[in-house]
Amino acid sequence: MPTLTYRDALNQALREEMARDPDVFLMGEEVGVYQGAYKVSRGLLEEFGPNRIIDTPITELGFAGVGVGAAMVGLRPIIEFMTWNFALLAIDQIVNSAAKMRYMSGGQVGMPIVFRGPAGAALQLAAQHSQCFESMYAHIPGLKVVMPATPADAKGLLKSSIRDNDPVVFMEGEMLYNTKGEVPEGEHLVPIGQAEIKRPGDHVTLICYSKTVAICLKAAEQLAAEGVSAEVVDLRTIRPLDLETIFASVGRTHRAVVAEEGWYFAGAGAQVVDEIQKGIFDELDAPVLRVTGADVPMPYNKHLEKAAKVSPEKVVTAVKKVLYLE
Amino acid sequence: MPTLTYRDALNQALREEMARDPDVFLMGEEVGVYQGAYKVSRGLLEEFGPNRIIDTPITELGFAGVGVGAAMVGLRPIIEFMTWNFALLAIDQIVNSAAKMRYMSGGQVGMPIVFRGPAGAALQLAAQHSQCFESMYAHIPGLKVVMPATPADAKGLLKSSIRDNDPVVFMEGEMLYNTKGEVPEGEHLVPIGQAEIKRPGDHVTLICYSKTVAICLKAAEQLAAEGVSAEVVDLRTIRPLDLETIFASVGRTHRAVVAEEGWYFAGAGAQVVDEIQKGIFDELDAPVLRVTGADVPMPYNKHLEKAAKVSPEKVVTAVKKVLYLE
Amino acid sequence: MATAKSARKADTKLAEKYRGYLRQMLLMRRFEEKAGEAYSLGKIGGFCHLYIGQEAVAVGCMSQLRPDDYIVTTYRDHGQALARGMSARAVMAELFGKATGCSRGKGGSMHLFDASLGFLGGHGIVGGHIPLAAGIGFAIKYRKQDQVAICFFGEAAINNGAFHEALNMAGIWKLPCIFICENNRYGMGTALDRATATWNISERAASYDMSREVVDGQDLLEVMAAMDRAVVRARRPAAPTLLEIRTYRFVGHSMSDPIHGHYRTKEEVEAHRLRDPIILWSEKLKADGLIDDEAIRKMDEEVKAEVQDAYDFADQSPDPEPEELWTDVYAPTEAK
Amino acid sequence: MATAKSARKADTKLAEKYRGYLRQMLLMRRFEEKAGEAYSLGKIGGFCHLYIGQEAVAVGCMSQLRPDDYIVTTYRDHGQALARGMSARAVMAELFGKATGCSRGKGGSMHLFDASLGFLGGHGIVGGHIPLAAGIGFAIKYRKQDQVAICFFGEAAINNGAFHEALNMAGIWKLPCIFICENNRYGMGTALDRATATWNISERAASYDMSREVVDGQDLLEVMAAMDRAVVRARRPAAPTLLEIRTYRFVGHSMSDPIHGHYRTKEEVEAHRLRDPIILWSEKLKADGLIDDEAIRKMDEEVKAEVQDAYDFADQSPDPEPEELWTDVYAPTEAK
Ligand SMILES: Cc1ncc(C[n+]2csc(CCOP(=O)(O)OP(=O)(O)O)c2C)c(N)n1
Ligand SMILES: Cc1ncc(C[n+]2csc(CCOP(=O)(O)OP(=O)(O)O)c2C)c(N)n1
Ligand SMILES: [Mg+2]
Ligand SMILES: [Mg+2]
Repeated sequence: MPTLTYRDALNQALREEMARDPDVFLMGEEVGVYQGAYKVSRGLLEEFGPNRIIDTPITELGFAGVGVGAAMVGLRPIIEFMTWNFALLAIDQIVNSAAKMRYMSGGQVGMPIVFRGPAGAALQLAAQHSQCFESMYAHIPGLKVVMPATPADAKGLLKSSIRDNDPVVFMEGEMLYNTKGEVPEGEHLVPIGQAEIKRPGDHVTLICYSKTVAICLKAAEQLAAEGVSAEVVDLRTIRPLDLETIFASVGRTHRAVVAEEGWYFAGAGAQVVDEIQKGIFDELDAPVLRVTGADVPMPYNKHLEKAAKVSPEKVVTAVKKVLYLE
Repeated sequence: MPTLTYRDALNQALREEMARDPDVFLMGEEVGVYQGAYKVSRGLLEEFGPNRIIDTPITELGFAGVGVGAAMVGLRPIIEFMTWNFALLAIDQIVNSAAKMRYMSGGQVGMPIVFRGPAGAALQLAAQHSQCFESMYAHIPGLKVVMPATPADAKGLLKSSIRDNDPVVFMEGEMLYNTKGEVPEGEHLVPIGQAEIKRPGDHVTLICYSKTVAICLKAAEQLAAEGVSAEVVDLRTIRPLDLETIFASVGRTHRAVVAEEGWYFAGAGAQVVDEIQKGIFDELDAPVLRVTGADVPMPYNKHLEKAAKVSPEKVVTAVKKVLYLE
Repeated sequence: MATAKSARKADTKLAEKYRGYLRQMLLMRRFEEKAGEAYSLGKIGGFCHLYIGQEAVAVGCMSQLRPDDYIVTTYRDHGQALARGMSARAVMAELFGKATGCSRGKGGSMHLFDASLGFLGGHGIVGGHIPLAAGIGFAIKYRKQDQVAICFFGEAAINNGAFHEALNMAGIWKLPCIFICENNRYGMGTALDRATATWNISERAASYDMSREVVDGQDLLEVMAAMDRAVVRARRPAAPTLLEIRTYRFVGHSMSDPIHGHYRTKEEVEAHRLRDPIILWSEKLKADGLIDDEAIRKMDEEVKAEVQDAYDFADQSPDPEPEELWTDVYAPTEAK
Repeated sequence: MATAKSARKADTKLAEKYRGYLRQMLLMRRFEEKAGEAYSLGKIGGFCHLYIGQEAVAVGCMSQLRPDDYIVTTYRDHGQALARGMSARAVMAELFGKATGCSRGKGGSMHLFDASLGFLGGHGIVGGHIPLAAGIGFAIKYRKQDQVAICFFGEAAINNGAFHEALNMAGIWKLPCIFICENNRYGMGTALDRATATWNISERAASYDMSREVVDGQDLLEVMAAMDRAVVRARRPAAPTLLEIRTYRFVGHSMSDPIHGHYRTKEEVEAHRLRDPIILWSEKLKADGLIDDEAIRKMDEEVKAEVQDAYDFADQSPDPEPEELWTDVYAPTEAK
C-alpha cells in the first residue's frame, strides 16, 4: 500500500470524488490559484478547471450559504473553510439553513454538502486561531461530524462524506497534514459512524479522536512499559457516536479516559462520559476521566501553549487515577 | 414583597442599573421606539432617551461588535438579541472578540458586557426560532452563562451580570416573560455562580435551569403524591457551575436526573453528568439520567412540538428509572 | 382579416391573463384575511406574517417566470406561494400544521416549500436566504442552464452582511439572480431611515457592479415590466439585478403587531391604503373595458369560496403521525 | 525680522517632523526585516505578517492623531504599533512571546495591544475588528468627547459582512470613525478583482452616506493630507470617512508565503518596488534640502542599532510565568 501524507490522502479523495461525480465541486478561500492555504487542493484547479474549483472572497457566511443553495438544487458542494475558527461567521448557515432544510421542507429539499477545513491549534497561532468547535456542531441534529486521525481514515471518510446525502462537518488538523501513513488506493470508503480500535488492550480504554489519537497511542506505549495495557479507541466520527464499540471496549476494561483537544465544558468528551455512565454504569470500576485542552483562550507563548495542550503525560496521569495507581 | 412578571423584573433591573451607572446602555433591535419585541425594555426610551436606548439595524454581528468595542473603552453595554437564534450571526464577536479580549491583550482590555435575550422554544415557531444554545457559549472560556428561572432571580442575576466585569451571556425565555413571582425591591443581587435549591427532598435530585425548573417542580409534586421526595436544584448559572450545591444534594440523595430544554448531544447537562460521576462517583446508586428536548429540529405542528419538549411526565419516568421503580 | 382575428385572439388572451392577475391578488387578499381569522381562533400558531398590501409585487414578479425557475423568500411567504401556483389548500393546511400542508406540517407559516414548483422556502433568518439564492444561481450557471433564481426580502435585510456577501458574489460571478427588495418602509417597528444610511436602497447595487431599478410596487404593470427586464438580463448570458420595489404593509408586522401604534400613525396607513394594488388594478381593467364591477364581484365570490374550501380542507386534515417527529432529520436514502 | 525668524523656526520644526517620519519608516522597515530573520531562526512562531512596502500608510495616518485617539487594526500590525509610538522593544518582545512584550507574551504578532496609547489590537478575524472601531466611535460620541477611532483593514475585508454592517451604523449614527482600507491589491493570493465586484472600493462608502477618498499610499504627503481632512470631519460634529489607500505588499502575505509565485510575478513586484515609500520620501526630503545621503545613512545606522537592541532585549527577556496560563481569562477585580 502506498504511503501518503494526510494532506495528500485528502487531496486524493477530492480528486477521485470529483472525477467520479460531476455534481461535486470545491469552493473556498484560496482553494484554486493559490493551491489551497494548506495545499490540500493542490493541482485541482489545473485538473478540474475554474468552474469546479472556485476561489471565494473572504465571506464565510456568504459562500457557506452559496454552498447550501447549490445543494438545495442537487449539487454536492464541498465548502472549505481556511480554518474552522473562521467558520463561526458561517455557523448560522450551517445550523439554521443546512441542518434544518430537509426537516423544515417536510423532506422535500435534501442537503448533500460537506463543510471542511483544519480545526484546533497548530503552533503559536494564539487565541483566535487555535480553537476546537466540534462539540458545537455535534450538538445540532441534522449534522454529522467527522474527524479523522490518520491518512487512511482521512481519505476513506472524506469520500464517504462527499457521497453522504446529509450535511457533514469534516474537521481536519493543520498539525496532521504532514503526518504519513499507508493509504489504500482507489475505492477506499470508511463508513461514517464507525469507531476503530487503533490499539487493543485490557486494563483501560483510551477514547480519542483526531489529534489526540497519536497522543493516546504514545501514552499507551508508556503505559505498556509500566505493565498497563491500554486500548485506544479512535471515534473517527463524533456524531453519530459509535456507542457499540465504546461500550464493548469499556465493558471489557471497566475503565476509561476520554482525551479531546478542545475545552472541557460540554465538550464532545462530556457526551461520551454521559453515554458510558448511562449505558454501562454497572461495568464501571472507576469514574471516567477526561483530558482536555486547558480551559483558557490559547496563549501565544510557546511554553504556555504547550502547557495548555493535551499530552501523553496528562493521559498517563489520568489513566493512573482511574486505575487507582496513584 | 411585590409580585412581578419575569418581564417586569428584568425591566426593573435594567431601569435600576441604568439609573445607577451612566456607563450602562441598552442596544438592540426594537428596544426603543417599539418598546422591545417582547416589551422587556418598555418605557426605557422615554426614561433614558435615545442616547442610552439604541435601536439598531438587523445586523447582529455588527451591533454585537459595536457593544464589544464600546466595552473595550470602558462602557458597560447591554446588547439585546431579539432571540438567541439570531445571535448565531454574532457568535464570532462573542467568542472571538468578547471572550478573548482580556487574554489576548495580556490583561489590558476589559470586557464588561452583557448579551441578553430570549432563548429556546416558545409555541410553534418551528426549526429556526426554537433553539437552545447555552452549551455552545458555556463551552467558551472567558464567558459566563446565566439562565434565571424566576422573576426574582431574573432581576437579581441581571443586576449582577450588568455589574460583572466579564462578558455575560444572559438567556431568558419567551415562555417565562409572563410568569409571576415575588421580587425584592431595589438592591436585590443574586450572585453569579450560585445554584439554589427550589424544593428540598431526599430520594433524588432534579437538576434543572430556566424553563425546566417549573417542569421539575411539577414533576416533584407528582412524585410526592407517589411517595417519592425529589429535591429540585436550579442551577441559575450554567458557567461557572455551582458544583458544591450539586454535589451536596446528590451526595445526600445518591440519585440525579438532569433536565434541560435543549438537545442532548454535548448539552450543558452532559457536563453536569460528567462533573457528578467524576466528583462523587462512589455516592451514585444509579446512573445520572438526562431529560432533554427531542434530538430533532423543532417541528411546527403543535402536537409534534409538544412531543419534542421536556415535560413533567418525562422527568417522572426518568426519576423512576434512577430509583429502579420500573 | 386573419391578422385582425388573431389580434383579437391575442387581445382576449391578454385580457384573460390580466383578469387572472386580479384573481390572484384577490385570492391572496382573501386568503390572508382568512388566515388572520384562523390565527385569532387559534387554528394557526406561531408567528404569522401577512402579505396584505404587497400583492402586486408577488404577482408581477411571478408572472415573468418559467415553471423551471427558482424562488426563495422570507417568512412573509403566503402570498408568494399562492402567486407561484401553490394551492390555497396546501398553503392553508401548512399554516394549520397539518400533514396535508405543503411542508407536511413541519415548516409552518414561515417555511412554505414546494420543490415541484421551484418554491424553495420560506426562511426565517433575516438575510439568511439571500446567499441561498446566490447558490441556486451558482448551480444554474454550473449546469450551464438558463433558469433564474429570484429572491424576495424586505428592505431591512439590506443592512445585513449576508445581503452584501451574496450580492458581491453574484456580481463577480455574474449569477442569474434577481434580488427583489420589497421596500415596505418598515422592518418590524423600525422605519427605513432609522436603520439604513442610504435612502436610495437600489444604489447599493453599484457596490456590486449590478443592474438596478426602483419600481412602484403598487402598480402591477410596472412590476411586470421591471421584472421582465430583469429576467431578460438573468437568462444566458447571465447578469444579476437588484430591484427595489416600493410597497407598503397594510397590516401589522405579524399577527401580534397592531396595524398602527408606536411606529406609524393611523393616518399614514390610511393614506397608503388609497393605493391598494387590487383597487388600482381593478380600476385599470375597468377603464380598459376588460372587466366590470359585476364580474369582479363574481370573481371575489369565487375566490372567497376557494379560500373557504382551503380553510375547511385544512381544518379537516389530519395532523402528521407522531413518528413524523423523527423523520426528515437525516436522509433516508443510501449515500450517492 | 521677528516673523522671518519665527518662520525659520517653524520651518526647522517642520523639517524635524519630516525627518522624524523618515526615521519612523526606516525603523519599521528594519524592524520587519529583523522580525523576518528572527522568524527564520525560530525565535518568532505562529503567523508573522510583515508590513514592508506599506510604511507610509501607518506613518501618515498616525501623524494626524492625538494621543487620546484610538486605533484598531489587523494581524498585520507591527508597523502601525511602531508608528503609534510603541517601543521596538515591547513589540519585538511580544513577537518573541516574552513577558516583557506589549501583550505580555499572550497575544503575539497578530494581537499587539497598548491601551495606554489607545492601540487596541491586533485582531485576527478578517473584518471582525471593523465593528469594534464603530463601537469605540460610539463610545466617544456617547461620552460627548472629541477623539476619533481609526480602523485599518485590507481591501479583502471589504467584502465581509462585518465591514458593511459597521459602516452602515457609522453612517446612520455619524460616528467619529475613520475606516482605512489599505488596498495592497491582494488578499493572501487573491487579487482584488477576483474577489470584489467593484474595482473602485471607496465607492462603497456611497452606500453608507459616508465621505470617501482614494489616496496614493506610497506618497506620505498625500496620506497625511487625506488623513488630516478625515480627522477634521471626525472631530465634533462627527462624520465618518472611508479612505482607500492604495499601496503594495513588497513581501509575501506572511512568512510562509513566497514574495511571488502563484498569484503575482517577480516583474510585478519589482515594478512596485520602484515606488518604495521610503525612497520616495527620502528623495523628497533631499530635494527640499532637508536631509542628505550622509544623514540618511547615519539615521539608518541608528535605527538598525535600535532594532538590534530590541532584538537583544526580546531574546534575553523571560517567558511569562507558567501561572500566566490561567490569568486574564476573567477579571480579577470585583464587580463594579
Ligand atoms: C437575523 C434576524 N434578526 C432578527 C429577526 C427578527 N425579525 C423578523 S422579521 C424582522 C423585520 C424584517 O423587516 P424587513 O426585512 O423589512 O421585512 P418585512 O417584515 O418588512 O417584510 C425582524 C427584525 C430575524 N428573523 N432574523
Ligand atoms: C474571517 C477570516 N477568514 C479568513 C482568514 C484567513 N486570512 C488571514 S489574512 C487573509 C487575507 C486578508 O487580506 P486583506 O484583507 O487584503 O489584508 P492584507 O493581508 O492584504 O493586509 C485571510 C484570508 C481570517 N483571518 N479571517
Ligand atoms: Mg420591511
Ligand atoms: Mg490586501
